[in-house]
Amino acid sequence: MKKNTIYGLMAEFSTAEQLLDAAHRTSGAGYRRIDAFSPFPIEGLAEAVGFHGTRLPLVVLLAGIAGGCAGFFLQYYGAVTSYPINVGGRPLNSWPAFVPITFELIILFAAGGAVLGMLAMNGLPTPYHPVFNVPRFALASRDRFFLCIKARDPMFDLEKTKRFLATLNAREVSEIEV
Amino acid sequence: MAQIFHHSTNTIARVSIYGAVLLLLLLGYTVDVVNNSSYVTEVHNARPQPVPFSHKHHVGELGLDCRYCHASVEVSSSAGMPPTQTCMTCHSQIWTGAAMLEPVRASYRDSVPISWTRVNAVPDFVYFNHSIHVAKGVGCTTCHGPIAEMNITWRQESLYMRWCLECHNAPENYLRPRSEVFNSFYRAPKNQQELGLRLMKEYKVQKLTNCTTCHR
Amino acid sequence: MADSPTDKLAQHSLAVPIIGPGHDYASVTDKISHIVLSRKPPKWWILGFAAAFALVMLLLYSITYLFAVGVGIWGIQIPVGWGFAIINFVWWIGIGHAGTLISAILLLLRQQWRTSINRFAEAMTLFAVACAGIFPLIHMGRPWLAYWLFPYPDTMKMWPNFRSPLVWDAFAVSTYATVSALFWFIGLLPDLATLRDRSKNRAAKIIYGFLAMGWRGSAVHWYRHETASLLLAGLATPLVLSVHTIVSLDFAFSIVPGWHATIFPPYFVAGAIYAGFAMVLTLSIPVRKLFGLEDFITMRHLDNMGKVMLAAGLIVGYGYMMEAFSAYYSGNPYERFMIMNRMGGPYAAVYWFLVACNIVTPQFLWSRKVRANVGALFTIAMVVNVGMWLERFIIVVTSLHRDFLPSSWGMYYPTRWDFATFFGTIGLFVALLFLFIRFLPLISIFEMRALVNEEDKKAAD
Amino acid sequence: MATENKNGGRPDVDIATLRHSAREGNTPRFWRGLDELAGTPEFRDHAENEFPHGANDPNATLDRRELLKVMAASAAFAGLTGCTKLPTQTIVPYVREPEQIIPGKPLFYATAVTLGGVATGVLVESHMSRPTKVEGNPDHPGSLGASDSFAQASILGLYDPDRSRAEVHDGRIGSWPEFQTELTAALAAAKITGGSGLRLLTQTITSASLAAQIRKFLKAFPSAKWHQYESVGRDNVREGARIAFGEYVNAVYRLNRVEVVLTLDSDFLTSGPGSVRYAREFAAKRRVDGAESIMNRLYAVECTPTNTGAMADHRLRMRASEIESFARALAREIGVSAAAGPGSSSSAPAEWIAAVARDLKQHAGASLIVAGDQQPPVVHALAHAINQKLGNFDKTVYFTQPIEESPIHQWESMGELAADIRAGKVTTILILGGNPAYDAPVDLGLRELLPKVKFSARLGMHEDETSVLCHWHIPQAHSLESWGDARAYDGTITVMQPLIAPLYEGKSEHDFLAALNGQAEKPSHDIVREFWLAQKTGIPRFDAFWEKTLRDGVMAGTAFPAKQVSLKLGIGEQPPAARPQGLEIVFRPDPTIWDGRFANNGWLQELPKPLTKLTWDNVAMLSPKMAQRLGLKSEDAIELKYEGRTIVAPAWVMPGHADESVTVFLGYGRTRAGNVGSSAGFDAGWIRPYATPWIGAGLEIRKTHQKWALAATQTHNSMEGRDLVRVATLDEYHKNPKFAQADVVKNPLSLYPEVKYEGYSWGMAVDLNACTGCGSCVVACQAENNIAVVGKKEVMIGREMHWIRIDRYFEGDLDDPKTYHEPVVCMHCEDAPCEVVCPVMATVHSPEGLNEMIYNRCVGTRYCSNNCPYKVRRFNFRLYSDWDTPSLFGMRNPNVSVRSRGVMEKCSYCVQRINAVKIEAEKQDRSVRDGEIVTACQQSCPSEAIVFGNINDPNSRVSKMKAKNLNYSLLEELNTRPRTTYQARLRNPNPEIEKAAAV
Repeated sequence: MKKNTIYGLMAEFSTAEQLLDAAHRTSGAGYRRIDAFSPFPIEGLAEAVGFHGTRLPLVVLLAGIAGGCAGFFLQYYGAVTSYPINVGGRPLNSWPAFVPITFELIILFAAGGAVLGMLAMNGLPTPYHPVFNVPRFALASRDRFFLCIKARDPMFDLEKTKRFLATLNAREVSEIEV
Repeated sequence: MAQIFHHSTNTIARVSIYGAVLLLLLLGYTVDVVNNSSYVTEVHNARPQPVPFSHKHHVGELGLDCRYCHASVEVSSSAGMPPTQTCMTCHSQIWTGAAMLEPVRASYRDSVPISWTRVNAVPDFVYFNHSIHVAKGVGCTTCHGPIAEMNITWRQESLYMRWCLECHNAPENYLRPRSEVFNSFYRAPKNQQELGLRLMKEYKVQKLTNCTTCHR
Repeated sequence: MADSPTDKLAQHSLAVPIIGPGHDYASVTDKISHIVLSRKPPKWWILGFAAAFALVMLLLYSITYLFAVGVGIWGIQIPVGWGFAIINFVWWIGIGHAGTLISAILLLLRQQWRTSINRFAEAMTLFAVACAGIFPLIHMGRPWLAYWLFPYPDTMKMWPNFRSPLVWDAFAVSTYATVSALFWFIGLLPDLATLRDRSKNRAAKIIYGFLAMGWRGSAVHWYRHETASLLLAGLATPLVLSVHTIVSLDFAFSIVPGWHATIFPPYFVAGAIYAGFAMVLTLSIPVRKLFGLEDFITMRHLDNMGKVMLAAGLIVGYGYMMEAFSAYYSGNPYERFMIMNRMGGPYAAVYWFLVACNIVTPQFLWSRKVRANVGALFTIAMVVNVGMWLERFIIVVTSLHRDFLPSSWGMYYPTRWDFATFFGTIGLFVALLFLFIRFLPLISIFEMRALVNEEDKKAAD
Repeated sequence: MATENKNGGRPDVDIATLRHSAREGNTPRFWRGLDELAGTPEFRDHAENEFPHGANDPNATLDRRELLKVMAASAAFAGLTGCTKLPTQTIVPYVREPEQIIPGKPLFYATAVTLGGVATGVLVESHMSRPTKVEGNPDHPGSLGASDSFAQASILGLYDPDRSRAEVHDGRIGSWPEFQTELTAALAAAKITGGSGLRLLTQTITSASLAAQIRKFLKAFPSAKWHQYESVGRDNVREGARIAFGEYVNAVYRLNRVEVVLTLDSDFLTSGPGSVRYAREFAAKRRVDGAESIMNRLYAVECTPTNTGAMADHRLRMRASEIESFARALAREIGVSAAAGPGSSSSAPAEWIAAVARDLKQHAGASLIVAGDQQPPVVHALAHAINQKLGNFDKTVYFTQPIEESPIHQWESMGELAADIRAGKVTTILILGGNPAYDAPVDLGLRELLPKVKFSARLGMHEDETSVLCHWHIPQAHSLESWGDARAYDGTITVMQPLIAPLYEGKSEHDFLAALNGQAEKPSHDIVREFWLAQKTGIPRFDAFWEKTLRDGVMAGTAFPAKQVSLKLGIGEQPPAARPQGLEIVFRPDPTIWDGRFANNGWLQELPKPLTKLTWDNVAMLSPKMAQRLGLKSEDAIELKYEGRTIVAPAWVMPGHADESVTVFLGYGRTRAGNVGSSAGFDAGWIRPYATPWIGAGLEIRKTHQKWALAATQTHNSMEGRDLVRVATLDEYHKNPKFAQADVVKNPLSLYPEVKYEGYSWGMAVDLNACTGCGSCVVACQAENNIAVVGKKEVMIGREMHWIRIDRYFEGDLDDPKTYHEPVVCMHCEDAPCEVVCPVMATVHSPEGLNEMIYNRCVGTRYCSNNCPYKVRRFNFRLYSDWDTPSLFGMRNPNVSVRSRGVMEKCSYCVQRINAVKIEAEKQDRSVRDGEIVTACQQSCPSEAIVFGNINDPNSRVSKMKAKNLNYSLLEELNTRPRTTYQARLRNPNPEIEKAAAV
């Protein structure tokens, strides 16, 4: 019954190397629901906590294609279908002139896709999050590195996990309330 | 570190994002609705007039021809508004006492013109010519609506450029035989399409969509 | 052998690191965030901002009067239908390119020295674009109808003319503004989190917390964040090139001698980089001094920027030469007259002054000593800023004022209102920058941490 | 009537309210911005006025309307609906509909406009009984359907808001009845003495009916005197005739029979009686087509460059005072006995004279000598003698009785009047029209004398310099407001009918004289009609005759018959007076303002002077050599001292002007012209003494160190070696008929498929060989298309709005260049550079090949103008159109939008006329006939230089013109494929002289 009041356990480290190493050992120990927090991106850390690849590039590609089509057909419709007018003796479908706007819209849509996609996949915005309950977590945006094993993890057992984390020579291990 | 935000803010945050998007779409939609509302277009707004002249009575019931009052419609850009004189041709004999008609008599007596409220108006930079439309088989009611049923005249169409172009792009959908132009009870036949196309050939109707047709 | 020139060079570049010694995660974090979180702004900040703000008021005043009376208050006429408004537009847009270039292209090129300058370079970009964006709008005879340049279902069934470079402009500039804003914000996200966690007072916590969207530095988030930044960089690079290409097409697309030239796109882009880096230098030099950031924006940065400027300057110089050459080589009498008129006509002085600013001055950058001398660098950057404005003046005015029919030739004299509007936008630009350095970290903190990490690694092995 | 007033958002007008508000005097300034001229017009300084606290800049302060505009703008920003909702309007129909008037259809009435009494027949377009446009009357001998710029601008004179609106009595508002009582009193007093103290001062009068009234008056007052005066009169012409023939006669030329013309300081092509017709006949003789075609030849000997000189095949510049000597020398060459003039050979090379004489003799009977109005009488006499010797009488020139009702020496007449007043002989003076206080010879001191007269009344359109010196000022009716009649250059009579009731209840000269004759109540219509009824007793059905006369605009068979004249012997045998020494000064009427009567006419003020391209100013013109000698540049303010009087004037260096001679132009420096004309230019009349009305010597020039900024619409005069105007001599043309098409691109390359134009496709051809550069087309266009006047300051910046401009280029020797005129309208390029760059499709192409400009779509980026190689586009940088002055609303063409601030505009080929004609044709189920559509510029052109029509129809005039091998398009190499093309200019030089010049 304690479980559902606890989000997980948080171990604090002082260097990136320690955290990375700890993360490897944790997943090595069979923990699956783990997460690591660092003040800057650390190579390999994501993989270490069991994350494999993102679909973001695909989203961007699709968005870009969508933008391109929208861009060109908007112009085609306006200039050829909706209200055809002779402008300076140029053909109605002067497609070379339509290129720039098409291109701009590709970029616009793709960029939008990248940003919104990233936020959405990261589940942001989440102003409230249990990890913020850990008093020292504020340092995660400064110079401290944290490893978190969530209570949802099948292997999670408050005492055992605490002990396990202690073996990772964390500076400190604390509980995260929900 | 203590939480800055309450648990609920997560939901609020997400909702507000979708909300913003929705709001934008809604705004655009509203603008469109307002633009086409009778508030802006005056469509179907019966305008109060100094004399409650009823086209229903004069055209619908008495069967006056449009040209009796709008005399210059076939020769001039303007259809022409009847001088008080025209009203008095009849109303010096009938309804001579009608209170309703006092402004007309007054106008005739003191030769002070009646100022009617304009019902169908286009902006000043639009140069519309009645005579050519009439000559090419565009009926009065095509633009002015069921005039024979209007007690107080209202505007039937928005008179937006978009609306003008509907006909200028596809006259065949609207043309009628010249003989029917002033027929206020005309109903388009089943075969309007082919009739229209035939009339276009016959009357040499062009699809004039270039700007100086109306703007100079 | 330690004295082989390559080694010397290596030593040199090592001697001047991209981050001062003795810094760790905490120190960089605190030093940078302190600028923002300190209670009172320094005196020079208040004075500077006040001055800038006064100019912003001047801008508002001139724009109000402009809308009331019409563009007739400017010096423009027939044949010179475009004046300061367009000159300023192109100038600002040019400046607005450095930021994205630095953060995007240098990111793709894995140039670490970009780290400490990319943040405010990007900010500068945004503000420059904001200033630029004002001009196409207000230079219209009927600015309140500007929205007609964008396609939307209207009651007239009319569409913009998608063949017109001005419409391309509208799309390009607005896209550019949007994308660089997004790029900037993404980069800010982790630092906002830092500020959220560092700030003492509740209001600041809430505001920064709100902006940080609850960033918590999770490894997975970092992973996607990096992917997104990389993708954006990949998108921004062609974008930034396309934008100034399109701006140049505003001219190249026409038939005006002096505008109608195929060299314009590359030559404008080079000009943009040139102007952009000049402006970054003009800003970073005082900033690092005032905030004592010499450790983060080191001589190495200034040196590199000097080199980039020199390179860009040479390309621009080449552009000028090709303009003259192709005018002569084309054998087209109008083109030939145009170039002769530039060099010897009523505006010749401006032209030669521009050559002095943009081609002669940067040559000093060949010398390492000059690049190592902050004062010299600053001066050169300033001169180039002026020069780039003059370049646009020459392109716009001298091409128009004497084109095909001598009967219609005329002279263009700017009025006070032209200047008021121009300086007004400079005020706006500076004001926005001041607000930025006061309320947002002007150096990307998390990237600095990463840098510290790198340096440590280097030190380790 | 208001239903039809659909023009550019201006409120509906009805004349009543218009007149009312006018009388209230609450009509604001004429055109916004004009009074910016106040203070120093130094160009850079205009920046000063760009600041709101520049009190002299009306655009500077935020007035109510501008504030509203800002609000409107922000509203438009806020909600897109802001601009779509139309305000509620009202329709005001007639009570009783006048016959003829069909709402929306213009009517045309024939009448005439006069200058110096000489009538040019016109047809006036009237919309809902508002005259809006003046056209030439094809049936009128002096017009043949064309008109000059003065006639075109007269419509603005009618609606001029500065016209006087009330009787003024010693500075207080009076009334017509009040005046009549005083008048009758004054006349009663005069009656006793038979009117010995009574003086009537009029301008030149050719109106028989008016003259009859005057004579009636003079009969009643036998010892009263009638004076006539015009400061730009034709005394020398008349006196010349008297010397030659012993009587006043009127010379009429037949240019259509002339092969060789020699002008002696005369601008017969663009000024003076009959010039409109002469220009046409002259041009007709220059049209060449094919190999063996021939041309007439024009020699011009002149001091001040004129349009005629610009057209000349040989132009000899010579001080005005030496032209007499030239005439004498030539006379002797021809065989007329004449004493040698002093120093005749000095500036007239003998071989030149010989060659000309030979040429003239070869074309005896087909040649013509024309002397200029400003030349002394003897020169005219000599010209007559030479013409007679050459047997030109009754062939190329014939004589009639004078068209003036009472030809006199007006200059002397004014002299007597002044003398009489000074001698206190004058108790009552009645001044009809004119403006003697401004333009009488300065040393007569009329300004001091007039107030001395006990009772003085003045009938005038404006309350001007003269009015303020008279006890009474009576507002005069405009000629388009009143009944009358006048004679054309050949005597033909036009009965003038009013187009509109007098806006300000003005009185016509007829009304005024009727009052003098005690029939004040008699309508002028009756006066005129009864007069002619009495004249035409022979005519059976007078009503029909009268009807016809009014409809046609000419009274049939009233042209004077040729009159036998006998030349006196020994003309010019008495040796000429010794030529006065010293610097020469020449007085000339201003090309657009004339003697100052048009000073308040914005159109004419802004109409560029044909050769200087100056607007809003007159200048002191001198030759480059002389300027160099005195170290003067154009726009230097210089002090002119002549006969003890000095005046400051802007110098203007004029290529082609005679050396050691200065020309000053009259008509400027008005002090009470109105908001437009006052304080523009300098008053050359101030140094114009009684003794030397035209040509004097002994001028002194002092350079001041001020500048006098001038507004020229063209500042660069060389073609820079670009073949913009293509010229060849007739021989060269015969050798190489296709010279004009040397560099025609056969199949121009294009990435895009060519657009096919079926049906109509409109085009224009401009004949540079015919264009005299008179500028009538410019004003016509301005009137037809509601083009705004912008004022001197804006012109100086380069913002004039004319849709058609006449480029003027100099070629060759700076001192004596060749001059070419080239009218430039929109080229309506098939591949228009302007269209592609417009972001909002505000300028696009019609299926008939028109380059359309849609004001209401324009957002004003000005990109189109930048990209127009012909620079024919005009931009409303400020609110130039006057949306405030009610009296101007009535003048506007209801079929053309009045442009507002911030939009581009340009020549539309008069699309409103095209549409009108097409609609009529469609209704009659036929296609448009050639010549049915006439553009405003084409219609007004005296020399038929402009032809418009359907280029898809091979038989149309325009197609035939374009088929000629003289045809070329401007800037062809740009491949814009213009619809407007040009016919190359041809010169027909005398081989002898050409050879001599070559050596």
